[in-house]
Amino acid sequence: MAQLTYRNAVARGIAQEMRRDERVVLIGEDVAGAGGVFKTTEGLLDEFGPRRVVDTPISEQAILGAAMGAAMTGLRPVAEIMFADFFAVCWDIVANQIAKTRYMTNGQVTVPLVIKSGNGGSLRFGAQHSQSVENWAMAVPGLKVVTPATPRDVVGLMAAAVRSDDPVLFFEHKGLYAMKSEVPDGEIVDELGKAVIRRAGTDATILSLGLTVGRALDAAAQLASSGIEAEVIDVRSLVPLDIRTILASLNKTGRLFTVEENPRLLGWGAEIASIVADEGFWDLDGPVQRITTPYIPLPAADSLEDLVIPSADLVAATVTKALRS
Amino acid sequence: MAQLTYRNAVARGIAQEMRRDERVVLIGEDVAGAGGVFKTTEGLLDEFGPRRVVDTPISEQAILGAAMGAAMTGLRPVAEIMFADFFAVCWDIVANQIAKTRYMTNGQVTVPLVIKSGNGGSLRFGAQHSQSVENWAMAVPGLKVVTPATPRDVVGLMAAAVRSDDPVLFFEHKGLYAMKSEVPDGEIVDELGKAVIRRAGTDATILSLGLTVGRALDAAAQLASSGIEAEVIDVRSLVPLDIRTILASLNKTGRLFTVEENPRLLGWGAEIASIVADEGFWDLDGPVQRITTPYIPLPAADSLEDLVIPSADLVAATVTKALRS
Amino acid sequence: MRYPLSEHDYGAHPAVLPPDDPTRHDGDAVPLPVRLDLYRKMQEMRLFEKRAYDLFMRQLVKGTSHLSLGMEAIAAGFGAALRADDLTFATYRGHAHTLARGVPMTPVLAELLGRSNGLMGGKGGSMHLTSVEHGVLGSYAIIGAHLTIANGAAWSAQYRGSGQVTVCFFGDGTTNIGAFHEALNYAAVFQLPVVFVCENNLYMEYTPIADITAVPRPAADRSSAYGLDPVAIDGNDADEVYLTATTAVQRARAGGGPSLIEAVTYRHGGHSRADPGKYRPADEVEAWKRYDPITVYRGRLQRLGIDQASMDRIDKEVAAEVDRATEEAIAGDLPSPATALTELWADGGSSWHN
Amino acid sequence: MRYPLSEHDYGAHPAVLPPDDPTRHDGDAVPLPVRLDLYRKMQEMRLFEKRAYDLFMRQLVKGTSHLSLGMEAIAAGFGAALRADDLTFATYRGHAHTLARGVPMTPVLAELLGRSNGLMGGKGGSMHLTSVEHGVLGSYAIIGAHLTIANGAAWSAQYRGSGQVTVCFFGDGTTNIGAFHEALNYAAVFQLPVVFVCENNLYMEYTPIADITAVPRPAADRSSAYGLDPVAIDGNDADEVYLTATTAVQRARAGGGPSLIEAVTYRHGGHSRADPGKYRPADEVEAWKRYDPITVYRGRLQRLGIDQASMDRIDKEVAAEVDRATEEAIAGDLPSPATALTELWADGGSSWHN
Ligand SMILES: Cc1ncc(C[n+]2csc(CCOP(=O)(O)OP(=O)(O)O)c2C)c(N)n1
Ligand SMILES: Cc1ncc(C[n+]2csc(CCOP(=O)(O)OP(=O)(O)O)c2C)c(N)n1
Ligand SMILES: [Mg+2]
Ligand SMILES: [Mg+2]
Repeated sequence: MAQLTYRNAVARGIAQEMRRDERVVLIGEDVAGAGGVFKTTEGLLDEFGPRRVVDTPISEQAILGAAMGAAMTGLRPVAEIMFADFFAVCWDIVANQIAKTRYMTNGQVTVPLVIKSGNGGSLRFGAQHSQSVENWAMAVPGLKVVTPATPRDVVGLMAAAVRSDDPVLFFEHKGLYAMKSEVPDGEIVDELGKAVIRRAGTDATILSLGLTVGRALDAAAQLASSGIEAEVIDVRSLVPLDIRTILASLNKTGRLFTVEENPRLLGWGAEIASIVADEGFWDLDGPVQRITTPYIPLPAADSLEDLVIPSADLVAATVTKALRS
Repeated sequence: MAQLTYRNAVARGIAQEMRRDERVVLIGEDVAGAGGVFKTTEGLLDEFGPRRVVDTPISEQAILGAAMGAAMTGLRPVAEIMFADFFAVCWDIVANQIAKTRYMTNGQVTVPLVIKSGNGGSLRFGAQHSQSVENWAMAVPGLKVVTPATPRDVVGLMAAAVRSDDPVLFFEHKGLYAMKSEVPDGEIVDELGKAVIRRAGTDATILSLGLTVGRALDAAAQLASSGIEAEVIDVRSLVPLDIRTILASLNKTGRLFTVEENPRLLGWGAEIASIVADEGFWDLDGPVQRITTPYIPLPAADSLEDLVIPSADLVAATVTKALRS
Repeated sequence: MRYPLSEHDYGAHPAVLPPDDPTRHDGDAVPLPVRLDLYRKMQEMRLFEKRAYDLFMRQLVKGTSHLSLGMEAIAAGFGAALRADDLTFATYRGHAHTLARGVPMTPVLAELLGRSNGLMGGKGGSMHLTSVEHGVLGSYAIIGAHLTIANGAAWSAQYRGSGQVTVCFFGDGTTNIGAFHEALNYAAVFQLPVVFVCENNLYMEYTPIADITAVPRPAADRSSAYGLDPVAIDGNDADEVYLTATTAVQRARAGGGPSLIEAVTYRHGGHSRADPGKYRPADEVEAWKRYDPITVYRGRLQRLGIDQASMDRIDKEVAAEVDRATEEAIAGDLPSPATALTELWADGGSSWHN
Repeated sequence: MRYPLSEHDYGAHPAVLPPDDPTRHDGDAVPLPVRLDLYRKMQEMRLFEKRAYDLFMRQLVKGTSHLSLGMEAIAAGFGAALRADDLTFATYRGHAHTLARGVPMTPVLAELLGRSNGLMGGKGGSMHLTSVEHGVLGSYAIIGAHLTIANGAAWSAQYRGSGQVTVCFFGDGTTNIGAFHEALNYAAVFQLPVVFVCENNLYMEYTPIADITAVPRPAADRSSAYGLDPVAIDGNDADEVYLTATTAVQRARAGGGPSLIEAVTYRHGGHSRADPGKYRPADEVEAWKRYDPITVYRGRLQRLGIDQASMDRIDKEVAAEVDRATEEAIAGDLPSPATALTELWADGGSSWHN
């Protein structure tokens, strides 16, 4: 058991899979020589050589197209899109090609690839380098979507993603790269589509993802001190979605809150809220409430950015108000 | 008062605004000489000349970039993206540039432009030419999003879009282009952000958009014959969203249904369902239900496509079952 | 500033005419069996697409479809130059390219008709023909993407040491989209075994390519931007195509890297079924219809001593094949409703939750 | 297939060296007042960015920032060639280009510090500097897009008959993205009054441009793909830049259409603040630091008879200006919390519902 940073866990997860399977290759801008601009692929060039770890031009469409074509023909590529905001320059390859080709060809073509990307805010990078865009991917049928919240989960979910025969969008949270915690030794492989209850509780269910997991846990600690026992769920995987864990928790607590980093409209919590308003309706003791970044691009200034991304205080206050009213 | 097709209404709306305002210009692939591949811009080259109505290369990023730069500097461009699926090839310009620039510059820059696009299925064009992607746009702060369901609304909403100082994504439904109905003579200008009650009712609220408006109305007619009076709302504008009309209707009926053409996950109805599960919670007499295209790309075969896009029958059956249970 | 439609009325641009000597390649070193095969293949494409058009008019083919009538020499010439396990990527205008690889007519036609015996069970349609078994790695309907995907297949072939070459077809209009540029640079940087084939039929949809392109030859005049040799050929002469293809494919297979080939051709009909193609100067259309690749080739075979009767026999065999395919396709069942929800995921289903 | 890192170790690629004769442009026809202005401007950029770096180290500048230390001659040379109402588009590496248009230092620095007196009230940050009042139509942080947006500004200027010229700066790495290609073709087709300036500093982020580009000169070797003349200049010589800029801008203004200029230069530091720039051969870094545009220019002015004292005076004035801006920026308030929710829409707010 070693302490590992979230960023080093990315490289460890990829290395674990590259050792196991020669078909796994890595491409992206500055992923090889430089070890990634976020240092998430450090050491991989040294261990696996320039044939398996490849630096590319600034050509996101070409990168993902190459990954797709290779996946269609026997490789299992991991491709990096440096900042998740840049999915917008290659969205056609993701949403129209990678996501749809298996279906359109009635299963003739399999596209086993992983697209890893630095997602999310809190680093004062401004509106074009801070977005949380898991919800973009969730809206497109044919993409699996995961966001690990801990170094251990980075390894386990990366392994699951690489082993998946379907395309997986792997959203690393830039604000968590420096996070360090225990990661068990040996091979770690998770299953896609499983949420994890990070803290058990009886009074309210709080759903969280990526950066907001820690904030939800902090909020739950605050709430506990005022007598509210919140259950905090780390959703981990948006597609497939672990509805059962969520509905079971709601059944116990009667109240649902989502803590989303994405801006309000059609954030991932909207889908879950709509599911719960249908399938969990009779379990609900009160309104479903979503705590999200407001409907704005992210401002660059630290003071403003801190204001708008949901904080533990905001979560605690929202839950308290809802449960006390 | 003349009968006008939806497709001709597009040209009429644009012409109305081009006559009024010299700053309004139109660009896109085959929009000038050919009058548009869907014939939505027929006659505009003849009336306004090659300086104001411009055919472009197949370069969607260049088209929208040109529209944006022109909008920043005094013009009011209307740009066409032929099929809404192609937003994926220029999503960076839409989501990262057009949507964010005013905010990032703290209001220094205004981006008054309209992007018109043929959206939606039912024409057997297959997975890459049939998507309903209003939800992609709704998720990005900074874009106004409208979808007219009638020829009259095409004119009124186009005028509103052109006159808006904010960027507007104008989703024309390809399946409605041939629809013909009465359009009043003279200038028509709507307001963005207003839903319309297309049929009043007391037992259930059905939200619809674009192609699904007609289907919801057909369903309501079926329901009426079995004693259920459904209120059908044409949402028209996703951003801004007319929550008041929706909540007022729910307050009357106690039940909410959405009829969405987009695939299930994070369709526009998810946001509305989540709003209603919060702000309308105490008005709800039962679960909120979303009727959507399943979570799949659209199949090409007519028999399959007809199965998966929500039909009037499916809507009627869903509402009946929900209200009778 | 320049507005093309200020310089000429719509449809009144200068005509671009075909070569005038169809005998130029009579003496080329193409073996006769290959030539007979090229002829047969072109007829297959021609008669198949004519039938598809008829079925369209009879409303049996729904949606849209894009024919390459008049452009057959390119798909045929490349098809003949490939190894069975080579990989091809086509566009929405991909019927010919699919047949060129040996995919039988019935499943292709059945796919156009949306039947369960279609190549993709009706889920893909005319614009997305794919037959992995024949190395047809798909037809792509959004301009540009498949050039980048072709690179991936080429990379994989190289990585796996399979010796496969990838060929990617696309149109003149496609040379102006971003993905073209990214794909070409990427292929050149990594020296991928891929051949890019620009089928320059002089028009994007309804706009002459010259009006919206900065250079006269949309592909060949861009080659040097990727360190590649400029290659522009007569796309209506199957021998010129075949020989060019053979050279480029061999080069790629031998590790010589990518090529970009511009094959100039013309479509006889409109862009898609709805289009009468009125935006083209009449003399241009006429000249190109005269310079029909099948006419050119039939003339050549005749000059090389093949008698009319043998060629007629081929035509008849192909016509019979098309008839049979038509019957089989029409006889196909509609896809079972359940298939609408299958094959999104590798597990065969489309579930998004537990 | 070719893998650049099989051919050389990371950071061990062949060095690209600067020109060795800094006197070449001594005799150019650049008026002395312009030259003195160029010198002052370069010093402003230099000292401003050095200060920004210090403030970064003092953790007053948050997030990231990208300096163009060593690249000042380009922004300065173009700045001097422009009319006050001309329009410029820059990248995340845009401090110099913003100052070049006459934007005062205080709001720029305050923006880096996230203060309410920042150019955009703290909402944009270092990567998005914009001052419409000065014709600075923005700094864009996602590679490629702004080339297409610059076209729009050029189109609008032409349409409105304003006579404005648009200049768009970008890096060598940017020439490999799709939007570059679309923008260049579009500008050439419509003959827009726009000047594209590729600041070739030999590296994208941490990868040498030669490793991932199909041609040696990433911009100039692509010009012919757009029917443009190849232009590659010494980007560290402010006079060469100024004269080239003047010609291109005049041409655009006179209706002569777009240009693409590759200005070769070097950044003294890393790509962004976090980067020590270790992937560059030591001799290359050393040679370029010696061929510093300010050193080159100071040498020239001296040879042209300007005494050290006058230049020192300029340096001092600029240093004082930077000090003042620093004080004013640091004294700025934090943005009022309410501003986080303003200016999404033209009505000043960010509401999405009634
Ligand atoms: C990104 C994108 N933009 C626009 C279209 C619509 N479209 C389909 S075919 C076509 C013309 C393509 O022209 P070309 O590349 O010359 O091929 P051709 O049809 O002539 O074979 C266009 C514009 C598309 N499919 N994808
Ligand atoms: C579409 C996109 N891909 C990647 C990046 C990340 N990125 C930022 S700067 C940069 C290098 C750009 O190189 P170049 O164009 O040479 O400009 P320079 O930084 O050298 O001035 C990269 C890859 C980005 N901002 N946008
Ligand atoms: Mg064409
Ligand atoms: Mg650079």
